[in-house]
Amino acid sequence: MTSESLDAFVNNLETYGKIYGPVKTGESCSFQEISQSKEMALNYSRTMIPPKKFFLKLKERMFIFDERECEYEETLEDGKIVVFGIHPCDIYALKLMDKIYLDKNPDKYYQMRRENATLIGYSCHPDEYCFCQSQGTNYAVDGFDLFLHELKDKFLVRIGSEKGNKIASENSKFFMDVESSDIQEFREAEGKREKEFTLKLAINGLTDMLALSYESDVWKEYADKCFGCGSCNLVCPTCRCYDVVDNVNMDLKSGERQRMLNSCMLKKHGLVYGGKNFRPTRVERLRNRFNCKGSLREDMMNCVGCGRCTVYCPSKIDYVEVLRRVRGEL
Amino acid sequence: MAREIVVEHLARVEGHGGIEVTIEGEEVKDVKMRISEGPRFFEAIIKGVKYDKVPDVMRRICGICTASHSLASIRTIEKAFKVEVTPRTAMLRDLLIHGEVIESHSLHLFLLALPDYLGYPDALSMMDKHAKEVKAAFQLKKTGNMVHNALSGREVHGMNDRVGGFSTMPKEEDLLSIKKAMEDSKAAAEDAVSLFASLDIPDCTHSENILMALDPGDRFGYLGDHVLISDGKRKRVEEYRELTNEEVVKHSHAKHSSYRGSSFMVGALSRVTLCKERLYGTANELFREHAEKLNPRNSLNNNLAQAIELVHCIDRCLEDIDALFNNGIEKEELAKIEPRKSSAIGAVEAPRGILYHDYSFDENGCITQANVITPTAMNSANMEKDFGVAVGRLVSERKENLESTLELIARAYDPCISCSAHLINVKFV
Amino acid sequence: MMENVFLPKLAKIVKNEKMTAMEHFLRLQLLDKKTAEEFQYNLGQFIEISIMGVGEAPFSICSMQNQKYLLDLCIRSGGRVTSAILRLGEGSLVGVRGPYGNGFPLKEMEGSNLLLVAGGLGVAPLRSILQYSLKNRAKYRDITFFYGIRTYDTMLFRDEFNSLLAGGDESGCKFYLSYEDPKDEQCLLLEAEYSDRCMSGVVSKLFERTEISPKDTYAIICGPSIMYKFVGQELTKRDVPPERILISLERRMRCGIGKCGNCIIGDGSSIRYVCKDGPVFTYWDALHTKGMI
Amino acid sequence: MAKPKIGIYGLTGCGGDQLMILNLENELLDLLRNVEIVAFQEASSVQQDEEVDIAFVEGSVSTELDLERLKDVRKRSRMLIAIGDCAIGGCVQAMRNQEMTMKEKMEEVYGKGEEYFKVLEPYGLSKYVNVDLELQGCPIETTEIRQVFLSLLHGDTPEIKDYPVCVECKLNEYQCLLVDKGMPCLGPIIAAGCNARCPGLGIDCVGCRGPIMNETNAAEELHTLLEKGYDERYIENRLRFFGANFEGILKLSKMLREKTGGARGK
Ligand SMILES: Cc1cc2nc3c(=O)[nH]c(=O)nc-3n(C[C@H](O)[C@H](O)[C@H](O)COP(=O)(O)OP(=O)(O)OC[C@H]3O[C@@H](n4cnc5c(N)ncnc54)[C@H](O)[C@@H]3O)c2cc1C
Ligand code: SF4
Ligand code: SF4
Ligand code: SF4
Repeated sequence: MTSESLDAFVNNLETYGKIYGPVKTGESCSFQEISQSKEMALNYSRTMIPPKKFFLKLKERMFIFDERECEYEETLEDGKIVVFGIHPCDIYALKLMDKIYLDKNPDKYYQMRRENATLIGYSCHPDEYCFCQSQGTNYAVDGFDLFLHELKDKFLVRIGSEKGNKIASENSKFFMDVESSDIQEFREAEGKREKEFTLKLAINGLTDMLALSYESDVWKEYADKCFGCGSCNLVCPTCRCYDVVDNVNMDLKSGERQRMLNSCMLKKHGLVYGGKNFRPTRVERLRNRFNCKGSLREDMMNCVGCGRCTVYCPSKIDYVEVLRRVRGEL
Repeated sequence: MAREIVVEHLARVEGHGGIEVTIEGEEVKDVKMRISEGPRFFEAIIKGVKYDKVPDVMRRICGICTASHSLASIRTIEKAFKVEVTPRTAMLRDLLIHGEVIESHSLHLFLLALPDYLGYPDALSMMDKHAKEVKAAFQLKKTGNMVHNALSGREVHGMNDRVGGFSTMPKEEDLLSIKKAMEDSKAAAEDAVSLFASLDIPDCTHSENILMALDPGDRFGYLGDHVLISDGKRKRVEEYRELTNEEVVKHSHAKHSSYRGSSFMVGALSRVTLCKERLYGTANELFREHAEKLNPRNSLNNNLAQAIELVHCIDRCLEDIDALFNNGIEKEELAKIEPRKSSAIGAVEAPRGILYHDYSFDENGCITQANVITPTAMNSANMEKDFGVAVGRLVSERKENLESTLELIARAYDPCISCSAHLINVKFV
Repeated sequence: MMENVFLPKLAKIVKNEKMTAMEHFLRLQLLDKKTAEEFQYNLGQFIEISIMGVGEAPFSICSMQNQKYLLDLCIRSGGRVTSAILRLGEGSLVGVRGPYGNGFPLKEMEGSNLLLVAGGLGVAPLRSILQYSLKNRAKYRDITFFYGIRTYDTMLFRDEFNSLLAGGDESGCKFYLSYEDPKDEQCLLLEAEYSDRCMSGVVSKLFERTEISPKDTYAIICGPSIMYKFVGQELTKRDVPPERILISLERRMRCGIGKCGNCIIGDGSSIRYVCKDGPVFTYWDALHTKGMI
Repeated sequence: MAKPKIGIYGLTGCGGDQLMILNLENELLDLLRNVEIVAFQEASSVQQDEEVDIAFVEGSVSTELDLERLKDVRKRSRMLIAIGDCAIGGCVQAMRNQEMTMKEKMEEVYGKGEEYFKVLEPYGLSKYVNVDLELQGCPIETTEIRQVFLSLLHGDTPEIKDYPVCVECKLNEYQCLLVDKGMPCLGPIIAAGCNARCPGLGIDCVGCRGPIMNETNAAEELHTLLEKGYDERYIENRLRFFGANFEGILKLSKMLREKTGGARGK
């Protein structure tokens, strides 16, 4: 596909739903609804809030209830959406979320939205906070419908699903066959990109290293710096803890159940009956966060190396630095 | 034999106050507006605070006229650092203060003053018989609050109005819904005028009242840099010390305001009287219709004046919103500020009357000295005068009646005690 | 239409009885017959109870599955949901989701001795096992029950346990009781009567009263979190293998099905969800999962 | 069931919290159908000194009279709820606590050489009486007071937010002013509940809801803002606006004062 056809192609995606793309909002970026491709800042490095927000909403109503009628009624909205310009790390993160939210007790809200969404990946270049290469998530093999690799004046497009194939054939006028020169160009671009990564984290054996460092002083040291503000979790593409509240209406009989993203850095996260807290101080909470992120779930690490938690930590706690301290590298 | 009348607790005013009258025989010996509200010493605590956050502290002087304190504070700071704001900012400020007057006046007129006239302890218990009035009150109040919300970011202590402009422009849809709400509640405001004009207002306080109000320029309004006085003089706000003459009175541990030796009055009645020819539109018509009921010698007429202002404010908000739409509401950067060692005095017409803020800054823009004079503080001496007059006339009446009349007078002034606690007669009995 | 796992099913409170100052016995019946019939649970599993406008909380089912599809629970009040449950009269409706969690491996335990150790409210899930094992007495060898209470007033299922105490070995189970307040009069009376089965002290002291055969014994512990450590130590001292010691954990839970993440425990190499990987774990898990006990 | 009796009282403050209750407007009328108002200082002349089920108290204890009234209200109420920062940590009027004596403040405002009335250093209610629930905010939020009313009427203990503004800021996807723009935002240490109003408007949080109880990492806020180039006094003032009586900030202030030696704020 040529660069010029991008605009027309994006317009055509409308049949697959509302189009969301990375848009510059002040100094940062955010996935927002767009009407034209030029509204997007496709050379963005990362959005503050990852695309998980489309599937596990930051805040959402789960259902309404009415005591008089004795009923619970689900409130689902299903609109089709296209997420355009998603990076490999975020694609991996969604794969991870899928493992949790689409397991044997699938989350209907998440599942419906996932089914209603079209994901169009977009190639990226690392900045000083990206360490997806170390996490092995810098190149998305699957988990998308289409993936656009930006070359000099064209895109190399990979098809990742049946839906992607359908989109491509419907838009075949924009697509040309891949020639060997394209492959050469792609190969060079990828090779160059691989070399652009400056931030590295050795992850082999990290899970055990974390286990061995459970009592390490590193936690206390960073906990002193930490605000316990939860920003790290909320911007993390793989963090998915949520909290639930019931709100009653004026009539005291009806209301809604709402859930919103939660954070394990907050004191309520470990609180149970009788005021007992399983993670009473920031030391336990910070340690828990790093252990959770650094653990494996079905062979996938819970961290995709997007760098968001480091960038958005008001106290500048550097994720990679902490783990290197844990490993004893620093 | 000396007799004492004490209205122990003045309810339905914002803050704590009481009235204390000592009568000897038929003669009024002493009248005191007793304020038990604790002082908060804003002028002292604000020292050393950098200008950018001064309004954030100072607007907390009062929960009701919070935007007035904000704007007085902001305008004073801008004067000190010679900051010019854009016409759009000026327009938004005009809208904000008119919104505040709507909120404050509707609260005061319907929820605080009206129950006195209709013989109820509060507006909520009027619900059964006077649902219309109570609903109108909440409708108007809400309309005013919508302005607060959209422009300053919150009903009380909004933060969006900053030194140098507004941090974020109000949303178009918010302005549209305010416009709709204003149009819908105009009738309620006009009804308020008829309602207060129809009330039987006692004239027990009838006496000389010196009036003061800010000169709003060509058209009736609440922002200005000069003070109009009923003796025909016009002064710069910088001369406020001569206009208020705050002094410490030995016997009362408190400051009293006076102008040329007498008490004076600020607020709605002063404004509409001194600027009557600048009223326009429906408010002007209503003023002329009820002109004879607005005798400034009877302070109780303040309520009717407030009702007329309600109508004015609604019209003005509508005008301002239209003008904003015509001129566009694109985002603007805050004006650049270069702090310097300087002093300035700024004033606005708060719903209850003139409000002065006076600051001095050091070269870093931190406060070295501050003085705030609130309308309730200025009015307190006049209130005491009115109490004296009324008690003198009604002294033969039964005590309860007298008490309720005193409360009626106090509330007609719409005293906001928490903001002025440090200035009025404080005496612990 | 796909099922929404978060949407509670309605159940009627058929019994809501005060047991102690803080605990209530609650019996629920699912309104929908089909749902009720399909509602098959393992002992040790829990359900999420919703009260409209208040919230949702997990509770262990405290009796074995029965033909009438009734769900028995024992609820300690104090929080939002638990206090609201207490207010509800018989006939009121609540929401139920579940059953969730893994439950106890009853099949695996067949042919072994059972040692059940309960502290306070921890008796709730263990009572269901006791019921089951007594009903299927032949499948198990010795059944021993240790119950630790603070005072007589806080003892749950008092009649049932009193009769076990009175019944001695005849009841099919060796029941031992410990109480923490040495001045509690009713407990002292009990001790006077059953001196070999009742004593003052914490529940782990009961180990002094009876022999535990390390071989062929499954121990199941449920109680306040510090109890696990002490009882676990006593058992390992007696050579009971850690993988045959089972514990049932409590954590903050918002979903019960491994989504909300509140109950996650462990370190990099052993992250677990208490709700879906548990709440029943082995003592071996506990020794190898940081922060579990 | 009899309607619960409610009393709304004010001590020293700006009246804004009572006003926020009035700002529930039409909803207030609905709510009040379910309760009996025994006292509502800002809105009613009815002031019965009877027992109440729930007392809402606004304002700080700044005079002996405040204290007397507070003790009286406590005696008469089953549940006492402190509404607004004034009633919790003293709010802005407490910002110079321990920095200036009351005499100094008084002289500043009234001039020297007089004999002045007796005032107390401003504190929240819990310094003097047992408080059942604290609703932070300057002012409290209508959504919150509504929720509290509804929870109580529904028979439940209200849930109070005990996490920082940053959480709400992120949930709204507001740009982070501290990280992206280097603005001196107090969001990380301030209790949420305002739905991150200020960051939503592009304004750095001044902390009007007060610090999070027992969780305030004030030292790190100082450190973070120092790194961003703000001066120590500026940051300290900011922390003190609404937090001077909170433990973490108190400790920090004391430490700073010891470091520089002597009184400050002059
Ligand atoms: C698998 C499992 C099985 C369980 N089985 C049972 C059972 O059989 N019976 C039973 O009674 N319980 C059982 N529980 C415990 C039960 O789930 C809790 O008691 C229940 O969740 C409490 O919910 P609540 O809404 O009543 O309390 P909440 O209102 O949610 O509060 C819980 C507790 O947290 C504390 N808390 C909350 N907020 C704060 C705060 N801001 N500051 C300080 N402390 C605070 C309080 O102490 C409060 O009591 C079980 C739990 C699990 C995980
Ligand atoms: S973002 Fe930083 S300061 Fe905030 S909780 Fe995470 S690690 Fe702590
Ligand atoms: S803007 Fe302030 S409140 Fe929002 S995330 Fe940043 S530091 Fe926190
Ligand atoms: S100052 Fe902070 S706490 Fe207060 S409204 Fe603004 S963001 Fe919220």
